Amino acid sequence: MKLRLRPCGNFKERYIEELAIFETDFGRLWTLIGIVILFFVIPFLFGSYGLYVLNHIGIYAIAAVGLNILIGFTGQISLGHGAFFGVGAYTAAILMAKLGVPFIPAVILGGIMTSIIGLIFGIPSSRLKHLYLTISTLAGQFILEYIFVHWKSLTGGTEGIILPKSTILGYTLKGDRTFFYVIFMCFVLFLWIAKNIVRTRFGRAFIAIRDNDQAAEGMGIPVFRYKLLSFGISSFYAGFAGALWAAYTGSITPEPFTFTLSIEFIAMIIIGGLGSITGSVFGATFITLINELLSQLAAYLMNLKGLAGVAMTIAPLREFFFGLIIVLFLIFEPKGIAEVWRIVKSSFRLWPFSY
Amino acid sequence: MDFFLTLLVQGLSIGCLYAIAALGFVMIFKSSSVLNFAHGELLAIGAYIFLVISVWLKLPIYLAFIITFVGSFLLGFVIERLFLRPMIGEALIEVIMLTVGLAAMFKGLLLFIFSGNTYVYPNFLPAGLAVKIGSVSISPVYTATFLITVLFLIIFGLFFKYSSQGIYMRSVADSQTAALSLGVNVRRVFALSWAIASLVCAMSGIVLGILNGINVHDLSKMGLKVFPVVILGGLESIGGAIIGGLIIGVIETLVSGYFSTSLRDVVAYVILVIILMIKPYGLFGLVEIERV
Amino acid sequence: MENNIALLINNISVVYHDVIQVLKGVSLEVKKGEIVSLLGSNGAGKTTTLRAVSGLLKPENGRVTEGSIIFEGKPIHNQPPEVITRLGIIQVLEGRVPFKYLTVEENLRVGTATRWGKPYKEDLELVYYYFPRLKELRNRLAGYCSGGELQMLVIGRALMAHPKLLLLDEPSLGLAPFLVKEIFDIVKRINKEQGTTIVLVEQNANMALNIATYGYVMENGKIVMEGKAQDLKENPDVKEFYLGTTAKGLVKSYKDVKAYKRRKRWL
Amino acid sequence: MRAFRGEPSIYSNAQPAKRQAELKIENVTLSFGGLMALHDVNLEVKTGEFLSIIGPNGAGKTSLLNCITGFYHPQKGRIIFNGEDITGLPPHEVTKRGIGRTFQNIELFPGMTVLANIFLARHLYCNYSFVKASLFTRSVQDEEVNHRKIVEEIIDFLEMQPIRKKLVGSLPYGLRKRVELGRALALEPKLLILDEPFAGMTLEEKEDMVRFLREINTRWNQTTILVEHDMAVVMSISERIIVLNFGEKIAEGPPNVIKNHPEVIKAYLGEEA
Repeated sequence: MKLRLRPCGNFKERYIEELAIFETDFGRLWTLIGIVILFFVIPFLFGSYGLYVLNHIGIYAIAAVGLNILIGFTGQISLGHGAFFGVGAYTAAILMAKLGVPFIPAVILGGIMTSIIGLIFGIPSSRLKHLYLTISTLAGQFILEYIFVHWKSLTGGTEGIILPKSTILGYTLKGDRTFFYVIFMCFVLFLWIAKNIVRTRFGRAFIAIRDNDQAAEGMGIPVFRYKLLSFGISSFYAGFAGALWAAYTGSITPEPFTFTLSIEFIAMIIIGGLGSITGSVFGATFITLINELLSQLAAYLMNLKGLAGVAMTIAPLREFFFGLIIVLFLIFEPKGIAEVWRIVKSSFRLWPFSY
Repeated sequence: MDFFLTLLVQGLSIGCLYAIAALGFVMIFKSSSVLNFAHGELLAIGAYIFLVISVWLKLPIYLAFIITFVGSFLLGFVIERLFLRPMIGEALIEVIMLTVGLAAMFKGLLLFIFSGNTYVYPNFLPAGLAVKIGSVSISPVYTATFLITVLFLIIFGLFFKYSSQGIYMRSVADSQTAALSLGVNVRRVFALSWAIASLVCAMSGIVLGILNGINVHDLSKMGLKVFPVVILGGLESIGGAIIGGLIIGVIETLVSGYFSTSLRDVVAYVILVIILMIKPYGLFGLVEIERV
Repeated sequence: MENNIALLINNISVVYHDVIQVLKGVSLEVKKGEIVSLLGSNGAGKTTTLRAVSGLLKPENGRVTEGSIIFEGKPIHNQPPEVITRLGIIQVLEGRVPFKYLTVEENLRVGTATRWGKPYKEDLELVYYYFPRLKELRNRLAGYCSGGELQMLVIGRALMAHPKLLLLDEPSLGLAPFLVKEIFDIVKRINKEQGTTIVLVEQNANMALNIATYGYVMENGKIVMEGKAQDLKENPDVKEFYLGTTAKGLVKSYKDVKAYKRRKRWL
Repeated sequence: MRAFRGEPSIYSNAQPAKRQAELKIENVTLSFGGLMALHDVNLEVKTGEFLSIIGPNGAGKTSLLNCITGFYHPQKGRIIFNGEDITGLPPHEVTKRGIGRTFQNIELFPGMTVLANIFLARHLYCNYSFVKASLFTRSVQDEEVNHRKIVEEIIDFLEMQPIRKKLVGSLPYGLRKRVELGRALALEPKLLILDEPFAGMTLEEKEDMVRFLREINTRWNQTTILVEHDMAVVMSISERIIVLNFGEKIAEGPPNVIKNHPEVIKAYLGEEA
């Protein structure tokens, strides 16, 4: 077999070669190496806290990838993804705690349930455009939040639900490392599916709708149906991630699924890069790490004897820095980490000859 | 019947508050099509400046007003210059996201300085503003709110319809390149609209503060409350913001009066979705002109 | 003699996004009170030249990297549009960009931006004098006007700014033949009666050379030919490639278009 | 025999039966808020015909095209395509039935390359399911490759090879019009509708365009409706011309009749044409 390297021009002889995700065998190789490292090295490098953070990154990345399909590819801004994440979490929790449904079907049903809810909230997109649609998804967020808190018989209100231990075929999932494998297997699968969706006719139709919906309609694309599909896919991703999260944390309350979480998801994909699947992963990593870092810092200061008094007042600065980082990022690298990554990659490829 | 009337008056008064809170928001949207997520924080900043000057520094009220207005006008200018100007030419969603970042920054700072406590202003409104219609009495705060709302409605209506600067602002929102080609100073338009918006926010923040006390969390929540109000009326319409405010104010009060208070916060959004499905550009918004 | 020159473009190069070079040493000269037309195929750099003069390169991430643009003795290259428009240079954009949500009259009022605070009523009357149709439409939203009306509107809007130099980009685009004629007549009248210097970029070379006094032909970011409008009209190459008249002077028909592409000699 | 230049297989291999395009417009009336855009317009197009529609700006030409393609829905009248009433259908359904179009103000997807723009039009012919697509199975790959080949043929045919990978947003006006034509061709339309495809082009580019249009019309019997202002082009390539003014049809006939029609000269061409 001939090893494919990056050519200095376009020498592809068959169109199939252009369809490949990776242009060179090196790309494929690196991905393979990456996956090996991900599953065989990383779980043993980190302690329980490190894995806890990684697991969160994996879960958020799944949700962010889904959201990027909706916002970055289809151009429909949703401010309700925090609540969608919650719908998945609640569905899984209710199924597992009240009906004794096993882990796998519960998580999948969590995704499906959310995607139904997502479709319902996507219906206004038939008539609403741009910011009007955005605000109607904001309405969705608040309506769902209200339901989480007030439908006590189902959701347990503010007290929430405690989930039983998750089991797969009789094997009980416990500990961060086991969950790491479950989460990251889903992560790899969902990433691959997302890549496939965006490089086939569905992805092309999404981009067409984003760029010019009138022309898309004229090219025979049923715009509304595709918008709904996009809502469905992205809310499935969010719900699935939410369900994983619920199973992982073991108990849920309405508290995390607020508007702030929606905003954090959007921050992830914008910082990662709109319309970039890999970017969403970077974004999820970045935001999760920042969040952890800032709260660790606050906790650390809180524990220092002399500073305990001051620490309480320093806590709000966490929010300040979070905002500041987003602002700085947008001002200095509005195309997101994906763009930085692209530049790094291409300069590495051409090194030592820039240009 | 009396109960209903009381609720109605109360609802209308709250509606006026929403309306006045929405004005600054519409101002920014009309000139740059940006949804400002930091709106609630701008309200809060205005309210706190006034608090510091009138209560902590104990300066006379009229001076406090003047300083607050000048200060927030400048603040709007600075915000535009520091944060929004570098974003000219970027996609709208990124600019909107930037205001989200700003919101977090301001909220963090305000909490850091003032913490989450609630403060109150001294009562300085003249008692003569109290009005009694039949069995329903209206407190001075509401009368003042109503008067200010009407005043702003007239000023802004005239400004956007007839003044050159107002027309330039609308032209920039419509097409930046065309506006540039005719020599409209786009940067100045943006700066001015943020400055004016910030001033209006300070006004609204003070009014809200008089009524409910000043609390960072409450005021920043108010920033989100503004969304259904302006969308209901139609994003570009000042009159729409006021009517949207009144509708939502009345319905909220009626719902919490007759059903339950917990429904209060969510009912605005339910109404919003229903109305948008019937009128996709709000009650008074510009219908998008699309030609193929 | 020097004072007679309104605009002097001196060997300019323009680069977009720091990499794509569009103009490679373009020089041209426009005398006060004349109409100069700029011909050439799509992508030759005509619009870019206009943008370089009006300062609208910046928002498109373009820059004049070499050479200079002198307007009435002052260098103006790489100045922001707010500054350039205040000197009296107004560009009418290609493809007619109206403010869709403003009425016709409000659109015209935006034209007064360079003279903010000065009375504008008389200017409105002047525009209505040239374009009586606009007066009938004054309260209609521009988004609902037809192509011809919009073209009148955008030229009228530029007139409101009292331009000394008017840059017109493809005024005839997508207009019916009689409207094209009407628009060009008005442009000619504006030039005569107001003494406005005009640079005209146009695909309809016939019309453009009819009203112009001098013409330039651009290809691939360079000026490849220039001369008096009359002379250009007689030039066989211009005739063949831009005017579409055959040697006999008849309007060309596309009946005998060959199955292969002809090439210009100077490419 | 292969031509010296790209010959799209969607044309050269197409069955004549598949190219049938009979359009009948009966008494179509359209008004916007009191403004009459079209008034009682009748027209007929036969398979293989090249019909042009001319008229002053605002005469209703584009409105008529929009009625045919489903962007507007006329208040009165019927539009019948190949025996089927398509009057109330949404645009994507009309496209599915074999009517492809270009737009007056160029409605491309600026964020995509030329290739991707044209590829998008193949959407109608991508038959794989969502599940298969998300797993990117072998059959999906084969189909994609197939479409890619067709797209490349169209690019070859329209002589756009050098700009295949360029973003459409960065192209000059005349080339964008050509990309739009390519995109419409990729739809394999039975009826091709072109809205001012010659606007903003130089003579040379117009010649190219005429060449393409004539080739698909004469060699492959492509039924075409053209709206255009350039009289020289219209007169030399159309078989039949329809003149609209103020939403009404004022004349119809072959080019030489239209050229000398007094009403047409008065309303459209100006005194001296």
